[in-house]
Amino acid sequence: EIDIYDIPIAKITEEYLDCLSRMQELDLEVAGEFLLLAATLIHIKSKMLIPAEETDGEQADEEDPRKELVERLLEYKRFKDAAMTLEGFESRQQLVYSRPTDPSPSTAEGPLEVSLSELFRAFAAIMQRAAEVSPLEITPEAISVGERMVALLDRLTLESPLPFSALFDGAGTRTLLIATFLALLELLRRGLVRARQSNPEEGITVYRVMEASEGGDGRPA
Amino acid sequence: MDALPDSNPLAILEALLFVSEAPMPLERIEEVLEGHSKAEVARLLADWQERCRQEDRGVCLVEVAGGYRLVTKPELAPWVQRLRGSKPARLSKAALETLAIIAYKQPITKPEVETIRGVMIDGVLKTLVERDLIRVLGRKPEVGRPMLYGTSRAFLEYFGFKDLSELPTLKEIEALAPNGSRKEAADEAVDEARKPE
Amino acid sequence: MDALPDSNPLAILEALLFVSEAPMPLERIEEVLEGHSKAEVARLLADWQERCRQEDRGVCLVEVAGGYRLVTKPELAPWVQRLRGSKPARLSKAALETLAIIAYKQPITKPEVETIRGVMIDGVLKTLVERDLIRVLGRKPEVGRPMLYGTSRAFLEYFGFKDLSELPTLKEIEALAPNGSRKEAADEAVDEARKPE
Repeated sequence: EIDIYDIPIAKITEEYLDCLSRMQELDLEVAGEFLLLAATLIHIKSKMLIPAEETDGEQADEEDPRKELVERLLEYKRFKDAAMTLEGFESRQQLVYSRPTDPSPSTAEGPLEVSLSELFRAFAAIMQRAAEVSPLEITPEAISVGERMVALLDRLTLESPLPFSALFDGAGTRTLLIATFLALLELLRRGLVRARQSNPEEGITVYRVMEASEGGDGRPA
Repeated sequence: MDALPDSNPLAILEALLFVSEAPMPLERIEEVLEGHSKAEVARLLADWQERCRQEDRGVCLVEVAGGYRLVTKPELAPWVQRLRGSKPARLSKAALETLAIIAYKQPITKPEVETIRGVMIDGVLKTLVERDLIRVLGRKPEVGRPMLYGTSRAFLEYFGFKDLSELPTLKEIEALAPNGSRKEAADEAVDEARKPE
Repeated sequence: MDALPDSNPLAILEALLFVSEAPMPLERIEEVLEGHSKAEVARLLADWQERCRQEDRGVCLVEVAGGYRLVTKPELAPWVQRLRGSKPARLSKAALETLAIIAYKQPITKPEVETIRGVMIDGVLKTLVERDLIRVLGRKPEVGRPMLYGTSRAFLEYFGFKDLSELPTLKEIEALAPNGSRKEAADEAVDEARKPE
């Protein structure tokens, strides 16, 4: 809690050293935050102590080093406030209890429900049990699906809608076809493009969803 | 689906909500109830909600994470806690801050969160993944292809949101924050500092 | 125990029965409810049982081995089954572990997975194939030509991966997975500290 426009260097240094000495007792994260802040403050102070070059009139354009810190601190404060708001929701929600879940996994036919972190945990458990498992090898991706996504989007921005088959024009190799298809799936998943088939006899058309348009069918005007 | 015997729809609704492990979307209720329009199901739910207000009822119907679920009434929490012998664990300040940043800036990578918080978040991230409050959304197409994180359905349930749009905006939060005047004060100070001497 | 605010005992009873994981013995209810004699609690339970008979209620209170519990009414079973039938299925621990091994070590044969897990996996493998999460990639050119398994496209779609390179690496999992050993955590911290700014 200090006025950043009048940085008391002695006080900060004192607290900095004090903080270092008490590191072990302190919550490390809190200490880390303080150290970072203190270091930044001292950095700013040192910048301000160096006389600015006397270039007539241009001084005003120069960024006040404190401004960046203010902005960073303000952004951080926004999320600190948001965290407090979440905490409020947490307290409210912790007053209500739902039915305990059945721990036995069901063998139901319904849609699968597994979270990625469950998969992580399963794998981490395995890795701990079987230390002899050799390190994994993951084949690097030869053709970037990301690149294909960008290409598809670019193309659909220029001409939309396009017949599904037209998206694969120029994709000569099998891997390129697959990458293009995966890219299309990903775009669909992210809601950036849509696919439509009015009846089973007709082909599928793919069109771009315009980010700006709301609720419309996304066709560019 | 086979035709099922006639039963009071309110009773069916209660049975369904009672056994459902996750919040039930309206569409799902409609599907299982069959023969009732969406509007009718909505009316049944409202009717149920009304009955739960009676003071001899211990549970109520809430809308959360895209569906409906039965929960105990908040004012009965002390009794439930006495039964359970404990209060539910709360998230740490660090976890809440990290979660807030992820919630508002998703999809976001670990280094990006760390830049805002000014500290490393490895431990916190573990906790959040372990509790399923965040999930991996993919990878950022940049050097190192870092993983992108976002909030999960469990996040909505944990905080009691119907969907992400129920998160108050940062603007609203700023307006509500007790020391919300800080920002203005800082802005003023910047202006002040800029004034020619 | 601390004194708790006044609430309708019937409401408290419902909340307790609702959250209880196992049948609640009369003594336990009496203990949590506090201030009510056993006879009074028995009367409350009878009262509750009476209310549940109303045809707009979907659950009823039954006395089973060891105590009281809420269950859905028997005549509503067809509806509950209909809900259950389309209820999201979760993978068992065995299935998850097998899936994780196949995802990371593909192409891999059944005996190889069994060596890692230390158990036979026939049943689990069948489930995963039925669920379309894994598929046969071919046969390993060795004695017996065992089938090689790998993950399917449905697997990628299910977890929202573009391709296998998006799967978190072993290192990333170790960093995220809880209860990683102390040593790994320490190594991680060192690695982080060494990173250039």
